[in-house]
Amino acid sequence: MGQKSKQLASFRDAVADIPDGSTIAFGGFAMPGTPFNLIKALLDHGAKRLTLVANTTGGAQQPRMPDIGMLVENGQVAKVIWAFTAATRPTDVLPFTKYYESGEVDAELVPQGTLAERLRAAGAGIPAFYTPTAVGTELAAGRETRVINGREYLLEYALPLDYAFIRAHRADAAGNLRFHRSQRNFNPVMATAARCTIAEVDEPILPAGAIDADDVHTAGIFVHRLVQVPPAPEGLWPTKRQERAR
Amino acid sequence: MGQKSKQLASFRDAVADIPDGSTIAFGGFAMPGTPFNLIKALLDHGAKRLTLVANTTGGAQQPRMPDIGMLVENGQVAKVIWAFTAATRPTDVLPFTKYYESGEVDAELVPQGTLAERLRAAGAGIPAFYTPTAVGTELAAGRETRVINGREYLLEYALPLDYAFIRAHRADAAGNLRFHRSQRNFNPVMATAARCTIAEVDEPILPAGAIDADDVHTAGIFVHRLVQVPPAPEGLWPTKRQERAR
Amino acid sequence: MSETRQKGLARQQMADRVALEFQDGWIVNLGVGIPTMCSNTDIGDRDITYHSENGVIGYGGVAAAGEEDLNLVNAGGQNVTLKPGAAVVHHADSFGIIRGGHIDVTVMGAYQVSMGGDFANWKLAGQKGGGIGGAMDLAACAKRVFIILEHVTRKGEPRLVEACDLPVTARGVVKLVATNYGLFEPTGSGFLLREIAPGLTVEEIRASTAGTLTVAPDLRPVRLAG
Amino acid sequence: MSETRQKGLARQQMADRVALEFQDGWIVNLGVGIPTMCSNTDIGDRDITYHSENGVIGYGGVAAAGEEDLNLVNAGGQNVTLKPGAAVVHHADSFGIIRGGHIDVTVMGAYQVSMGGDFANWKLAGQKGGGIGGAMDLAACAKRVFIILEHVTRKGEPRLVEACDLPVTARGVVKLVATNYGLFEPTGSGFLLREIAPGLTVEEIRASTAGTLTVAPDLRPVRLAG
Repeated sequence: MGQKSKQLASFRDAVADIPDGSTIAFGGFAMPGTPFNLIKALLDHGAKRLTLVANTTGGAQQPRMPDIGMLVENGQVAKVIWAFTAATRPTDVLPFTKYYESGEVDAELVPQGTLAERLRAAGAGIPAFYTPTAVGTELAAGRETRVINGREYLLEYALPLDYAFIRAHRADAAGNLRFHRSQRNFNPVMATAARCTIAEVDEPILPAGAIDADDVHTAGIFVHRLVQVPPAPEGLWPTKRQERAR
Repeated sequence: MGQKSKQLASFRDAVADIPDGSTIAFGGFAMPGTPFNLIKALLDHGAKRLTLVANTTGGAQQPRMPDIGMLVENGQVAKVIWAFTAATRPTDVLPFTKYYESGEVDAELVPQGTLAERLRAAGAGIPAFYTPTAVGTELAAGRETRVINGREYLLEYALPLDYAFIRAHRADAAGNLRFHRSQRNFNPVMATAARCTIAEVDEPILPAGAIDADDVHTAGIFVHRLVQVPPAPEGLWPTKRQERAR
Repeated sequence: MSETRQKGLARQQMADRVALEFQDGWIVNLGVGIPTMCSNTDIGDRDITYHSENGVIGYGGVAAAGEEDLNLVNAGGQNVTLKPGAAVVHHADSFGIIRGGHIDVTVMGAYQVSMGGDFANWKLAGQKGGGIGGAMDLAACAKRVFIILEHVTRKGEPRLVEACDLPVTARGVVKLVATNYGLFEPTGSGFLLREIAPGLTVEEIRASTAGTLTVAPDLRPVRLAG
Repeated sequence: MSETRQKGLARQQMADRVALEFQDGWIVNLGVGIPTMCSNTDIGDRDITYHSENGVIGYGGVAAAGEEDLNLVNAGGQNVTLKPGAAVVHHADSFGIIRGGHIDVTVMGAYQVSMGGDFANWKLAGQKGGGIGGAMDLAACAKRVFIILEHVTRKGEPRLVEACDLPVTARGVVKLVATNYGLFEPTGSGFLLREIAPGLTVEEIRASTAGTLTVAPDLRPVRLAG
């Protein structure tokens, strides 16, 4: 293993073959772990009728990094599967909202833990599972539930992906990844659920074996393409949290 | 967090309060990660009517390390939940077999991946899930199945534990653990499923924070008691694989 | 949440009161907004582990300016620090911790809390979509749910209600409610007022509460220090 | 497995033949016994990742005497080495890899294989209990299942059968079977003999096979080198 490097030369190359209609997940929770550079490349690439799986859209804050809300605004998106389809602060209006309200884009709202577990299930060959989350709420209306040991649970299905776009801190040529701090978030989970995982990486790609087997966060078998993020301004990097423009 | 060390002075102290009738899981896959010292302490402690959850019993090989088959032979066990209730080599007869055949001990045979997933489910609050494993076999006879996207799956339930006995390589006082190589196996999974996880540790217990947050394999919130394994012969350590006594 | 000057407790005081409930050894998840302020409260040498949805177990205070790690945030997106003994896990494992019942308490904001312990915090009336985030998982699965909210809306309408008219986040889970008016327990048939904020009267509170209000026999002023 | 001298291929040769099927980039899981020997075969510069149930991804050969890491074993309990790029995961993640369909092929031993691609390898007739281990997960979930077994039992009874009379491990999954007599494919209605071992005749094989035997139009000797 690891005889051939998974490193590609550019973000453009990494997304070049993505067809219209793909289901693509994007890692990241706030700034850390968000694949800004791959999002930018996908904006340039122009694939259409996409389904976007992520925690949230971003976009209420200014100035804006390339975020998946821009894919919506760019007319590339048919549907989103997110834990937030509105901002946490009801006074913030997301750029996404008008596309959703007009019916141009469809949305499935999924509790964050259920989203993570549905992705994990897809990667781990579990087609469906029961969870206590959302029982008794509007999200459970008309859906199948089951009482187990006296408690009511909701049936949830795996969420398989065509592509996962993720960001890591360090990688070796075999695709083994490490994340720094809360950069980890959804990234390792999405990597297992995708037919093709593309990682943008903070540091230069190391030779296979340079990350000790005990120190790997995501095994290389889940990672298909690697691109190193160039220094700013060419490459996009997390910045300090911006004050909200009110 | 981590102001109070979870370290105890002895294996005897670590198992002293275990009541009769407990469900206890034991990490380990072959030698690596097997909590030999905790098994020995439990043999001395004498708790009865136990349910033992593990990959297998061990015991066909000579000379023998303390293994959970000895708990059976010591009359401490009511039931086992294992992926092997017979040896892989049909000519090997396990010490366990005669207790099982006589009806003195009950057994539930569970495929290894289903066992791992049932433990993971217990730790992660998933009461039940579907799996393709064992569909169409004797193990699925009379049990609930469900067709999802055209494939048949078997319903499996979470397997919660009272105690997990595990072995780790390194620990800090807050209970964060690292495992060395295939010592990891079932240990992190069992730790999440137990009300009380007790870890025997190869190296001296480090101060809280000595293991970087990105390098932790099992978070300290899952680990309740730590005991350092003393040097041999007082402490029990993996030995080279013994040739089978044929 | 409104910055308008409200009667009774200030925002940090509501957080302080709730933080006093945290017991030694607890694993605590703090929601965005006022709940985050619970970690500012001095509760002596009690050993509390703060967990964040993104997989950070054992975070500490907000990082000093210039010392931020831009890859380390809490659930509110603030650049925080780590305490000794911290660990990081991925999102599925982080919600495994939540769903598995390993969180001793979650403290959240809400729009409404009902007498039966339902609460609503993810969707406003008439809104398309909503912001659930990790709230439904935490609400359904944490051992305890504590809510902090302003006692009335900006328009003066009660937030403690007989039954939520907004879409609920979870049903029958709220154990304790701190508002700027006092400390309450949903009892199923009403709200039990246990502690009252300075400057408020029981009658004022009753008038601003939509459900049945009962008063604890040992009603006392809101406790603000351990 | 028997050490008795059998007709046709030796144990390592059966493993060699199966190993030739491995394609560049595959993730391969090898069962205990003869299947383990597949990793000894020289298949050129094809990049194969060996996965073991206990969570080792990318293990290499057996460690030299005196250089064993006693905490590093493969599924058979042998002290192995790691190749560059190896990674270790825990058991739930390891079987997530298996169940999730990330294993390109699993190679296992068996007592019986049927014409429909069922196989049996965990329980003997009349036995109480059995040794399933990871076999049912691998059998149900790997992209391909290859089986290596002696063509007949020690008593001379066929192991390629119309239908398994032993309890099956999985149904309809076996794609390829290597025995000491040759290379076979279960077709549903029979076994297709694709390659024949030196010293064997089709008639001898037919006599030792309980199901229907068909012969590939391009039948050739068992290939043993890439």
